[in-house]
Amino acid sequence: MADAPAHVPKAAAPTGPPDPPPPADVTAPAFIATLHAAVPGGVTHVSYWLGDWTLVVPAALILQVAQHLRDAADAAFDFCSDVTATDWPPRAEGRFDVVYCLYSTRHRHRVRLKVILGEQQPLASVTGVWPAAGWLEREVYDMFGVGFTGHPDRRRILMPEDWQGHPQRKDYPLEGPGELLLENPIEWLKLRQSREQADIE
Amino acid sequence: MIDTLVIPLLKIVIVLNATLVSVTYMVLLERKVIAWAQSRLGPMRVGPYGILQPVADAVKLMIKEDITPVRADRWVFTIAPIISMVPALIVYAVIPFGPEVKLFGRQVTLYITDINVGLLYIVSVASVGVYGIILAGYASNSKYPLLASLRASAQLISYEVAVTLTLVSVIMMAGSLSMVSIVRAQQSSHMWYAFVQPLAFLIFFIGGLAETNRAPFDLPEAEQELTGGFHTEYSGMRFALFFLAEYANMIVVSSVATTLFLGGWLRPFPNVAFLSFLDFIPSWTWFLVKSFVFLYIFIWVRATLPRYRYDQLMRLGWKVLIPLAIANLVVTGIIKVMLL
Amino acid sequence: MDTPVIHHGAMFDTNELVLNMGPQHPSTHGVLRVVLRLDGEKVVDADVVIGYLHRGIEKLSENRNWTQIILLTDRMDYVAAATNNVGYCETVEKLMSLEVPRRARYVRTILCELQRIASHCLWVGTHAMDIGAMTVFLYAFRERELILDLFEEMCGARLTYNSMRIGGLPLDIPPGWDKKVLEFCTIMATKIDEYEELLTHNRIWLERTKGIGVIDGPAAVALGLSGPPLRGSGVPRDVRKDEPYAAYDEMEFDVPIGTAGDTYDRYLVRLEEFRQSLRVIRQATEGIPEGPIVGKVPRLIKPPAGETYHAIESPKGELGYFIVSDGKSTNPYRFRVRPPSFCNLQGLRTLIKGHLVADVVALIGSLDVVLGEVDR
Amino acid sequence: MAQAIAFYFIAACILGFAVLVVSTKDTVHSVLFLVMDFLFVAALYVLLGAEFLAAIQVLVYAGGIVVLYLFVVMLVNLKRPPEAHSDPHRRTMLGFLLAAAVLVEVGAIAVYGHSQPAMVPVPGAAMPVTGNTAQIGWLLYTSYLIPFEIASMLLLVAMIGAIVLAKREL
Repeated sequence: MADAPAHVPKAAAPTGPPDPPPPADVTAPAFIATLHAAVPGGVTHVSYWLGDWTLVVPAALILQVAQHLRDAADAAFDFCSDVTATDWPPRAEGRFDVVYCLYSTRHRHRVRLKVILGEQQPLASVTGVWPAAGWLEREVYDMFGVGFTGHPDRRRILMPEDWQGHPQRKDYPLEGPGELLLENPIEWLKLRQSREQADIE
Repeated sequence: MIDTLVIPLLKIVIVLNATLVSVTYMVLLERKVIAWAQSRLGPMRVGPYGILQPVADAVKLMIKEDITPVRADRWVFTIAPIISMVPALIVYAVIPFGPEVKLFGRQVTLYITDINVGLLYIVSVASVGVYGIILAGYASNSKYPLLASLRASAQLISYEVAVTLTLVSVIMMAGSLSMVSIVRAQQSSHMWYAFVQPLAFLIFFIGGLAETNRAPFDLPEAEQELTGGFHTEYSGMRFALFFLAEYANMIVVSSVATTLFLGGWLRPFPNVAFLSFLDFIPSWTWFLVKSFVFLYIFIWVRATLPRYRYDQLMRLGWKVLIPLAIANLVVTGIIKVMLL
Repeated sequence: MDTPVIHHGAMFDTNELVLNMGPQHPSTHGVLRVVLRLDGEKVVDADVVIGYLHRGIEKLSENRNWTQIILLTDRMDYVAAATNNVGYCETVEKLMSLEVPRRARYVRTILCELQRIASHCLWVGTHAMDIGAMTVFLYAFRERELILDLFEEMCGARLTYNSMRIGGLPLDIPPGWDKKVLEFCTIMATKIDEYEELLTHNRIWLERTKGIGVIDGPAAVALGLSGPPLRGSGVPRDVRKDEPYAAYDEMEFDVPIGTAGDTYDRYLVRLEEFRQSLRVIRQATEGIPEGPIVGKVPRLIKPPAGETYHAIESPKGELGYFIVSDGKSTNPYRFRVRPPSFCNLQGLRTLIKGHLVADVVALIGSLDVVLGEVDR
Repeated sequence: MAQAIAFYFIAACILGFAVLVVSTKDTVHSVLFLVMDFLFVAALYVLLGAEFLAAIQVLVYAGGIVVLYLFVVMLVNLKRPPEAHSDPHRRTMLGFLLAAAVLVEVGAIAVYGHSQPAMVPVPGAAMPVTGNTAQIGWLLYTSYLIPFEIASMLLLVAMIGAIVLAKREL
């Protein structure tokens, strides 16, 4: 978006949520321990805040962790409520937080998985584990440009097919691709064509 | 000269005009009745209680732009509404509104003509009407109308079989194909055929609903699925012709049902002398009242029932109505042979 | 126009027809587009295309302050705006660990349930209309009008209410309003029977809805269906019961579930929800406690840094908000909605395969999607 | 006189539409001309005083069979002109051959009919019924019972055959 007004970052851009570890008087649910045992290294950080448990999972192990959490008897997270992402542009360990909100219809408990991901880093799709993730991952791809591998239908979902850029990123301007499109569509078209030309070259 | 030319011509003019006017008012009646069923008022703005609404509609439709889609088959697109409308109107030639009456010192029959294959004439003319629908769908060169017209024609052809079979049972009872003779036969047998042939009557009514594309069989124009059906691409007066044809067909079905099953112009209990004081009411009034009852039921059904799915409709036609109609025909034949 | 796909090996070659349904189509409930691949009238495959109503509410919310967002949430599920308000406010309250007074929680419960009835009214009307029963539509809208009147009296608007504030309510209920709500409950109870008379035992209705779009419980859970479509498949999942919010923990109500998981069961579940909602409204209105309507809310709303997910049961299903605060600015760092319609609509493709074109509209209706919420 | 005019007019229309049926490029138009043709044939029947036959002609041919033609034409989508045969001359030859055969046949019938004395019509006195429709019925079920039944059987066989062909899995 060279022509778009550049987004001015605030003085000190936030670099991620605090994700506080659980206080001493809260005991972690059993499935976290089982998960530790079943997938070694599957959880790098456990956080508890406002009654929600969050597990930070390395990107490489997300499929195994997801599989385990769905199938293990004490976890049984069969319902994938939500898949979404948060963009933390200046963060060193990776730009995106991909967040999975899971729910178990059997045990009626929730957990959030979080994967920290670099900008160009692909992430395995969990559609094989929860078909519900299909559209949700498409939206994450559409809005943040996170590349999911193994997704059966990786297209944009809300934005038009030929849209440039990923709107929910923090460096994407709120005004969209600029006023040029509305004021002078022909000029805009020329610009787009020249850009496409540049892409091809 | 007067008997052979003037009177028939006059009758044709009167019947055509009456039909067209009643068709337009049929639309208003439908809107009103459905509105009442749905606790609304219906059209109220044009004239007192909206009675001038048909006039306003007609003016609107006539001055509306007449659009022919660019990729349409121009000729077929133009004649399709005409093909649809004409059969619906010429059927009235054989419908008896009343017997012979004395008018200005002259014997005048209250029907345009009475041909000896009257019923067959109605059936065959009605079967031509389906072309209007098929061709409209084809000529529009658009997918939704095409699908709708295929549905419509399949539906019409299937239900025509059942309806025609029930007609045969009535013909067997009356021993004639002439509409006037059928009414007279009901008079002489002291019984409306609706009571002798209740099954045929029911099948005829259901088939009539289907043949006029009315709810619950209004799939060809299912707005919710096919965005209006075969006349999606039509506008203005050409659309109005389809619309009028549908309502004219409703009136035809009602009239035929009245003639065949409800004793046509006969008053209730035509042979009970004790009720002869009813004779002061003109015979055609009875005909109109009976037809009106049918039309009212048509509207009532539309306000009440959901719509069948296409395959269910075909199943109902082929697996229920046609076997029943055939069975009815066979039983009628056996009884007729055994008793006479 | 067509992309003919020819099946070889059959005695007659048949072409598949590609039918584009929507985004301008009377029964796609807005601007949904479904591209159907048909074999005759049978749906071989379907591609559900959305995004025609995408207004970027999530992005927009990240640039508005915490209070301004409430009115943006109105525009998502616009037939149940108050439910969206409640969901958002509760999420922020959870982030700020705010205590909401009991009276406010009761009023929230009443509003949520009134919205559920209004939304279900709209659903039963349009769903029946899609299947061709036009009278139910007008009956249902007649009753929805009563609810809109109640809302107008409560918050001055008829569609987009902006009826919540973080920490409580903007206004107390007007005098006599609770009487009117009870009166409405009495009227509504008889009207539900009226809808049932027209539909529930109607042969044509049964034929059109029974066995259409069958999905079993585990499959529905895996597909992420929630709300009545999930309960219609026999999964007793209701956020109001499982993770109570507002004053639902003090209410007594049942969660109706279906058995067959078809369109008819989803219909029955929603009709029973009408009755359960009335039950909740009666309890809440009669037991409404005295007290303040707003908790101790700081003048400047600025939740501490952190993230949370909070779900409520909207009329369509699980409506979740995932909100991240950076603790510094007066707007959320990330605002994400888990729209129930979006996730339910995802199941459409699975449901309509093998059914006929006429069933497509029945199934879109039975999922009860609002495109404003799907696209946001 | 009037009847002769009517006859020649109707006959001309029948022939004209018949030519249009085979000469029109657009298949749907061709089928439409066929319908017109059938309607005029029905008119010819009316002229001959056979109303029953006329009504049946319209009902069965115009209202039933041609609708099915239209169905087929619309479904198989023959809107593009049919591709020219690889060997156009062969088709022309075939056409001429068939035309010649028809000509010979018509000629033979004409000569035969002329040489034979006029056929004695079926004695009307033997028929206990009067009226066009009743007479047809009477003849069908007395003199022509066997041909009638054979025709019915043929139709039944054809119908079953069509169902078997069209229905892929029974």
